[in-house]
Amino acid sequence: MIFPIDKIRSDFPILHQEVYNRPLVYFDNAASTQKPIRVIAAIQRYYEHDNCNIHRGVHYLSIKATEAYEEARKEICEFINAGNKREIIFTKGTTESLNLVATTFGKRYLNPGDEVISTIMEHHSNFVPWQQVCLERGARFRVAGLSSRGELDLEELYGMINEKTRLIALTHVSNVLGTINPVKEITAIAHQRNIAVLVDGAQGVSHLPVDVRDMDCDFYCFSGHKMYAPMGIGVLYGKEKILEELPPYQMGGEMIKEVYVDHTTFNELPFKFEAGTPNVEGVVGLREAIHYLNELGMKEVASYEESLLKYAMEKLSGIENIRVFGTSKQKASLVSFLIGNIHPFDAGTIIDKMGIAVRTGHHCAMPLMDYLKIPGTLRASFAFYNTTEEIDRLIASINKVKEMFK
Amino acid sequence: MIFPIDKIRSDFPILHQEVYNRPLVYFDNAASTQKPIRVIAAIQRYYEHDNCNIHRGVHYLSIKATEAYEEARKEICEFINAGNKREIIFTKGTTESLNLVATTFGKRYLNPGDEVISTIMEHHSNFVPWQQVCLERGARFRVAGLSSRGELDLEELYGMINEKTRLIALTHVSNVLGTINPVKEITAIAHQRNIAVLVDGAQGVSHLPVDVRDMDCDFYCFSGHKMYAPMGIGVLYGKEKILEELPPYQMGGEMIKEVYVDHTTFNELPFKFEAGTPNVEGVVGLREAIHYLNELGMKEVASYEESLLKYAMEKLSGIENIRVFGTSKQKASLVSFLIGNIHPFDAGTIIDKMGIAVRTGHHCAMPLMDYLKIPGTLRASFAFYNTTEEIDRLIASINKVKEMFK
Amino acid sequence: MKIEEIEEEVVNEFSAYEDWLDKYNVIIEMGKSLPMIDEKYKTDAFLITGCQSKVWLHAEYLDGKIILTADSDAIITKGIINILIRIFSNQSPEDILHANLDFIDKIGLKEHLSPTRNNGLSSMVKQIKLYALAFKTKMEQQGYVG
Amino acid sequence: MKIEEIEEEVVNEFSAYEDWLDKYNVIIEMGKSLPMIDEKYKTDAFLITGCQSKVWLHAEYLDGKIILTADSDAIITKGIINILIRIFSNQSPEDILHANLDFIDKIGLKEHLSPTRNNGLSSMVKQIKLYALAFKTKMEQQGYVG
Ligand SMILES: Cc1ncc(COP(=O)(O)O)c(C=O)c1O
Ligand SMILES: Cc1ncc(COP(=O)(O)O)c(C=O)c1O
Repeated sequence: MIFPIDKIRSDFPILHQEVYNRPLVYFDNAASTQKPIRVIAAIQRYYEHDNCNIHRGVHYLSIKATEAYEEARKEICEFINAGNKREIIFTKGTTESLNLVATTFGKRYLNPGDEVISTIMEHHSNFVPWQQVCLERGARFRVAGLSSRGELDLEELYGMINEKTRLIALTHVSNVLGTINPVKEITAIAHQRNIAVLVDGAQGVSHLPVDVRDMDCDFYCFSGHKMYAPMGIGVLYGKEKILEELPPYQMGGEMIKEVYVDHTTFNELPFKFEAGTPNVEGVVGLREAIHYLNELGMKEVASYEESLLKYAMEKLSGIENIRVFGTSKQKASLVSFLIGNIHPFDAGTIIDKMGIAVRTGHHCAMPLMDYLKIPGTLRASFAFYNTTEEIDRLIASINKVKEMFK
Repeated sequence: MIFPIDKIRSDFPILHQEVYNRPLVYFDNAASTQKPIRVIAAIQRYYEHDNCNIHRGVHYLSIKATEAYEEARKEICEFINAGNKREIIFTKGTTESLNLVATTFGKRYLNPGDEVISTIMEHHSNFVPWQQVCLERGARFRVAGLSSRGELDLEELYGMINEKTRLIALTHVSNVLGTINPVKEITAIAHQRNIAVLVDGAQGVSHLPVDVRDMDCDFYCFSGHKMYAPMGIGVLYGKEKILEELPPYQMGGEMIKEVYVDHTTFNELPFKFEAGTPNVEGVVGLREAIHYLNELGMKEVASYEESLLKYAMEKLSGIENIRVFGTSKQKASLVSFLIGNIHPFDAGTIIDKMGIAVRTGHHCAMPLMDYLKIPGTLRASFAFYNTTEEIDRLIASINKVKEMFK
Repeated sequence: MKIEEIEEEVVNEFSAYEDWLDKYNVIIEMGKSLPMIDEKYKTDAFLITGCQSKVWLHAEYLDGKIILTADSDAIITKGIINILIRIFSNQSPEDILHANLDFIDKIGLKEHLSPTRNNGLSSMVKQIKLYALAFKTKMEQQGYVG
Repeated sequence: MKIEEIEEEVVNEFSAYEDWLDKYNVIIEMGKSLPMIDEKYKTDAFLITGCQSKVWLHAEYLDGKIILTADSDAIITKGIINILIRIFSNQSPEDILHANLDFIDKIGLKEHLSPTRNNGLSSMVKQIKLYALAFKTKMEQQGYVG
């Protein structure tokens, strides 16, 4: 099948603009993706026809909004092949999903001397919550390193597992290196020792077909805004059995069953973890984004993005003095690099002036930067609406940077 | 000035529809308000032109989105007359704002034997977080009662204050009774004893001009979706001095300064409390809603809504066997009532079928329902786009209910 | 009568009414005539949670059929319960388990009974199906044992 | 020269360039020619946090004027620092405190220096103003004391 790239690009109004008198090239997709027109239209439709607070209402709009919300939960359940709707918790984003698990898992399971293992390639959002909850509870926070290609050092990781290990928190896909981690294999090994596994799916779910039951992880977290859906909405998938065991996180709203002056009883899953008025708009938008992705086909998306990656890697390797970070065999569609000794801020500023949006800096992964002994990188992260012509423009801009800072 | 109600109604597309073959009357504004077209258009514009992740980016879109976000913070600061931008924290809603304070204030200030005072008229979101944090930390949770009009029993409240009291958490406006609490007076008395005051402004900020510096409270919390802005966005106002003292809440993203393997340092206010990718869309929408409200004028809004309340109270008092809950002299624009012995669910279902959206049930205030010894109420809550003609239709529907359940 | 037949009957009865209020007048009448539950079952043990109104439901097994009785503190709820009892009471666990629920849509009560709502009467339908499953399992086990 | 005069000079210099890349070529040249900071000040104590690149800034008070020196690990940052130093160094605390910052907009560097961004070079402008305030306060106090 030929990927209908022209049609797809026409679905994203934001792409068709000039910045600094040059056509925009948007290569900051790992930070946040753009929204297809049908997602924007779904938000508009929602506010013009159906908007209301949900669940407890008996009137027409409330019922309509509740149905849209719960229907979306069902479709997200199918999208990642979760076991049932009770396993899908709506949050405001990956960071909240991760904090929810770290806090409640910590309260329930982490005692002094226990251990949590993470990796040096984590985004701060899957690193600091575990580091802090371990500090708070007297547990030990351990961090596995990498091989030279930027792959997880599995030997080191497995060597850290012992009878005190309670949980392994790791990312599905590194937002800096692009590395796709063997989460299924790691989960299988962890489960032999009764260790829970949390997968940060922020960079996974938008680029790869995800099947949480096949992966068998206990938790999987992701954000709407990184998968073509609105901001302010995210998902926590958790196995029903373990979610049942965890105490509630935030209090108020639908998560309550009965409130008395001296005590409170809590609602069932998934509501137990959804405090306050939910972001129905966000959920409606997320559902529309999933429809869109399903129509494209996640396999087609993944293979088109892989072709972009291959093209970019080839072109970059043709430029002298480029250092690419992350050359894992299993790699998602992004490239982190440095141009000679030019500071990433210098390079990024000029590339921006050529109309190309790349991200520069530590990418919320300071421990990784320290590990690699670099101040930061330039990162171009691709989505299925990007093209090889755009990559050519990036290559040209890199050459321009080299010339300007000669 | 005559309130330009026709013009205003035309700003809200959702109001112009039929449900069950009858024109919609939307009286569920205390649950969530509708959005003016310019808020919807601002969202659309944002996603079609400016959408991007913010703060750390050096490229054009990221800079544009960051400016919009920080500009909004400034305007919200002005809207409630906060001292400076560092006192404005974006959250996902009132419930999260309240949980943030309960958790971090609890960690920092609540020790065994300490006391927190709340009131029996609180929404669960400002009741359960304090109840639970007190249980967790061995503190005592005390609850002040009401006078017969549904006003706070100030004598009881002040009588509860002692040297162990650390904080008073109370609502600005009751979402069931409409009571406007004398928060300024209560704060003055609490501050004499060095007690912090948190005000739940979910029902305040959309109906009354709010001046947090005049009120002098330490915290003020509210939700965008109840003030004509999108869902999934809320605000926590806190005095800089006390916010500086509190530990961070969620970890990850912009709230971080530096991350090392064994420890982390945190960013300054307000970022210290904003973990994860923020909901820029929500903030942009909230800003637009505030522009809209400023153009209408909050004083004009309040006085128009007061006239609606007066009209509704008069008309209701003309019906036999109506019990109205909440007859405070200072009252926001909503009415909670029961029709004879008819169950609120029965009445609400029929009123809905007549095209009128009212809320039925406990309104997330079960302790108040127990206190009043009722299973729930019907609640009609007004916004400035409602009219006296719509109230006439409500009255007619109540008479119809009485006839059907005779 | 079979479940589908009763369902068809109910759907026909409701099809006579165009306006929602007329429909609800019928439901209210049905609510008034609900065969009440034995007072001793109106306890928390028989309460179905998550409804806007209280619902007590009792089931027993008699000669291969499930007998349902129920009550509520709201009349419309009672009316809807009445319809459910008319359809599901006095049927075999097997038939209840396999019953298709299209009639709910057809008489326009989806808003009360839709499984996507967690606070509706849907909990009651779920509870009826759970009872059916429980009795079926119990009978099969007794079958094995002897 | 007065602050406003230097600002005008800078604005004029930049007005010659239409294209962004030409502008940045000038900034890069300026970055290369920045009078460097004394190595002993390149420590964390003089580091301005929140920037994408590292910035060290040192200020001292001499004959009623503030003397600024600075450095960065990025060249564009150095270029911008150079502009700021040209404008603010060798000026009185008073003048620095009252300086209007419109020139930032005019030369199109708002994206780097806008106070609404918390990660930009804006921290540097803030820091310069803080130094000015500190020196001014100190001088006033010394004035009082003797
Ligand atoms: C791997 C990874 N984890 C977590 C996050 C945090 O996601 P969010 O900011 O949407 O909460 C991100 C993105 O910023 C990420 O790339
Ligand atoms: C008084 C009061 N407090 C708190 C809340 C909770 O607000 P939210 O659900 O937007 O978090 C509400 C509304 O539901 C309310 O009326």
